[in-house]
Amino acid sequence: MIEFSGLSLYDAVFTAAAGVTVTAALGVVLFRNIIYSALSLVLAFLGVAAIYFQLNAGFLGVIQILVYAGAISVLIIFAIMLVMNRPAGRTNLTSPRTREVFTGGTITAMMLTALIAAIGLSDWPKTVLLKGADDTVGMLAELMLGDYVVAFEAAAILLLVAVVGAIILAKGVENK
Amino acid sequence: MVLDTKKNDNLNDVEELARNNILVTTFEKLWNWGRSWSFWPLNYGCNCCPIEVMAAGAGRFDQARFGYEVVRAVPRQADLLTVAGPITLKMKPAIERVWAQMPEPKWVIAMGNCAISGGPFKDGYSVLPGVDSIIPVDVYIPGCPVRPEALFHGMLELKKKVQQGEYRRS
Amino acid sequence: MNGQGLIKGLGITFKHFFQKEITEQYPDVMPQLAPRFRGCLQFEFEKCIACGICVNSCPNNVLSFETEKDENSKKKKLLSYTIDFQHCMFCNLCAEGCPKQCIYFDHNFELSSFKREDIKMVYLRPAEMDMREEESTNGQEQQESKEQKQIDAMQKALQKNPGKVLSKILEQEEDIIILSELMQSDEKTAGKIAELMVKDKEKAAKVAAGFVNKAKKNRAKTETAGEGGDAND
Amino acid sequence: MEALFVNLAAVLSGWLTSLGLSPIWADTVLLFVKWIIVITIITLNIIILIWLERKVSAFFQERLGPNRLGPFGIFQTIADAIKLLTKEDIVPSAADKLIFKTAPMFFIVVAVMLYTVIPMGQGMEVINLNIGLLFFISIGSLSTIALLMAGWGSNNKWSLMGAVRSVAQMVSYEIPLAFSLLGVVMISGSLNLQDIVAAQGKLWFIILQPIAFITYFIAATAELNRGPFDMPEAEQELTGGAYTEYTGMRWALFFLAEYTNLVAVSALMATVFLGGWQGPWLPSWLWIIIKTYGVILVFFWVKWTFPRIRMDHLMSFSWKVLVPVSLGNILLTGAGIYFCRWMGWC
Repeated sequence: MIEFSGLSLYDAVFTAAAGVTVTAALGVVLFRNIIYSALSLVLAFLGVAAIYFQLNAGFLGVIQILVYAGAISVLIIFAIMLVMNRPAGRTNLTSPRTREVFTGGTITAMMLTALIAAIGLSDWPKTVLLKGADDTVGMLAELMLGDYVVAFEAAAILLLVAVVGAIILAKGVENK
Repeated sequence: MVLDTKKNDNLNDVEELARNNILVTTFEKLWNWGRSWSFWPLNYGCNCCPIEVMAAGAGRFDQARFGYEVVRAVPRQADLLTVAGPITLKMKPAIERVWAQMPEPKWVIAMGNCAISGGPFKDGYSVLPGVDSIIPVDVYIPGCPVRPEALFHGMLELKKKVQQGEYRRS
Repeated sequence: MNGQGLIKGLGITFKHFFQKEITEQYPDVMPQLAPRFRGCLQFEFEKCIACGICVNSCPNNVLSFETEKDENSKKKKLLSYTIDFQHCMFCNLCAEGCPKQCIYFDHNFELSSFKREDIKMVYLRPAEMDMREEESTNGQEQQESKEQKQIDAMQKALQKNPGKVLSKILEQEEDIIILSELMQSDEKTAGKIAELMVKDKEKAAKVAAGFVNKAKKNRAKTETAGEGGDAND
Repeated sequence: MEALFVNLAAVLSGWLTSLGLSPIWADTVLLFVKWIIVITIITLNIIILIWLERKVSAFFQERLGPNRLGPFGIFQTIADAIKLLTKEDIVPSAADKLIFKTAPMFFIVVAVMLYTVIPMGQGMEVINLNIGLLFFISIGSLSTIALLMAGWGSNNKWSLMGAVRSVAQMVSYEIPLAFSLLGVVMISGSLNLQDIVAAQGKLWFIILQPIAFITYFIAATAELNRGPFDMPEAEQELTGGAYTEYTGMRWALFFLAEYTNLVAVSALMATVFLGGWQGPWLPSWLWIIIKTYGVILVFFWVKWTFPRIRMDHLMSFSWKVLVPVSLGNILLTGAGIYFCRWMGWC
């Protein structure tokens, strides 16, 4: 790895990616057109993926693009398009009432506090993990399919159950 | 740049300027060259002329030799509207709309006598006397139906016209 | 088995990929048109007798003409003839009805024009026609010149539309094609047949039949010779 | 010849450092130079490719194809490009202008990004990512969003219908696409494309993984929206699909991006299944070009042979045939690898 000092290229790239992410995230909330919100969600995902790439977590970044930007947001846009029956310009919340602002604000504040506490109280490694950084996929595979295989399979079964449940909800059960 | 001082008309001066402007005319020539070699047609028709249009695209006659084979189903991407059939009052708005949807520069070929004048149906109460009563036509190809070669002849005539830059821009 | 048809289809396109192209190169090579192909409608002003059959037989009112009554000979005089080609549907009724064969279809199909007015064809009375009528004096001469004129006209007609003219003396279409090909290559034969057709039709038919037979024999000979040559190879 | 481009890059890099640039900046500049070269090659390549497709399709139908402009009509595409550049640029008044204008750019950017990881020869790639294959798949999945943007932004029923179709098709075919590549990854034990090429030194993966090759080919055809799976722009039903409202250069960008995708997918196919840049006698970068063009010709062959199939058949084919087959292929490969290890062959 190359040592950086001052405002290096590394910082510049991080600033750009973080800026895009934050701006897009703000766009998700503030756009009045829900399609614009969904598309800026894609942009936010891509920004997060860029940050992952910069942290040498390439696998995570690629999965972020593949699953979130490529599949989930597409499904979100798809669902919006299929069910939207009024002009797109007034689909998002325009003037939330006081109660909603209060509820939302409280939840956000609680989440933010928890997050800051978690970040502050954790014992982070001070240096970037450089050894074996080229084989992040292998390390991840060993962890997921070795130490945490039960949790991994449980998550897979959970997803399967969800899929079956969705099919039953959509298609209904035939009584014989 | 030499301007004809005898002409006092401003419009003429502008035209003269445009004619003497080397850069613009050269680009114009290049553009006309490109345009004339790639008419992407949008075909309209009823029965017999379209069969010949299909034959023109198929193996024996092969429209692709001139590069005109990219038949678009979308007016937005077409350059040439081939009207091959009588225009009835019911189809008139459709033709007008398709013509309006095509991007400039655009051309129209009236193919076959029905499209030119209504042909044998000219006395019909619902048949218009030719396409040129609703949209401007660049090339008329008489025939009933038009041979594929005659269609090519019309397209090549249109090519000459475009290469000389003698076409309208609305 | 599933997928067999797909492979078969791929095989077919693969086969066609290497076959010879069937495309006709139109502007460079003109297409081979059938003898009776109807291209552009042609009119010969000098032969028209202004009988009006063509105008009456046209279903689309394509044709129209103007006449004037001649003071001296009390004959109808054709002043102009108009073919409004944009309504024509190439049915050939006018050419079939014409007793003088002065209206006929030629093989020209490149008719496209930039203006709609250009499609209409107007034939005006040529000035020489009036002058020639005044010149004609002597009966005998007139008779001879008339005959010569007829022969000339027949020759012209034979050149322009051989199939139609020859159908008067020959019955089978095959023979007509053979004879017209023969005449295109040999002007002398064409002249002879035209002369005979004006003077004596029966004789013309016989001579024509003779020519056709001869041509057929020649063809058969060359064919057998060709086959023999192949066998020798 | 072999190391021509690698040496060129080294010379450029050396020159840049001699100018006083720090190595990281020199690398960045070099990266941009590589990008520009890749984009130029792509554009030129596609001009030839479009001409080639017109010519090849003509030969399949016993026609001649373009033959008037230049030798064998080679300048035909240039005339088309000039025309498309000078066409009027229409943005429909009812369209969502921002999305309408962004969609083609997004599409082409995504398509060009695919070339980041493809090894174009020995040591010739823009970035040697250790997860190259996964990167390729994930970036490829982004083009769906561009189509969706085009379809929705046009505010046209055909466009929206085409976009909906393309999304349904691309989302379903991404699964067999990724699964069929997994077999290769299991054998080579790496997601790095250079490693995968190196693993094919003795035997190409098309021989070890024939089922994966076929499923990948079918899924890739569907991903590329090419015939017989060109449902998203089915001209007879949807006039132009998602591109209906696009004119001139915007439409040309879509067209360009589709061909860019085609070349990228073919190059990946050559890399993963056909031994990549390996080959005797010729330099490596020539081998990858030859192999890519071979795959592209097969794509052309398939497109000009088969008629378009129905949308519901397409979807059921993906979910009921391709996904189980590719999953079975993974199982088979795993069993094969275990068997191989048990026998002590590898």
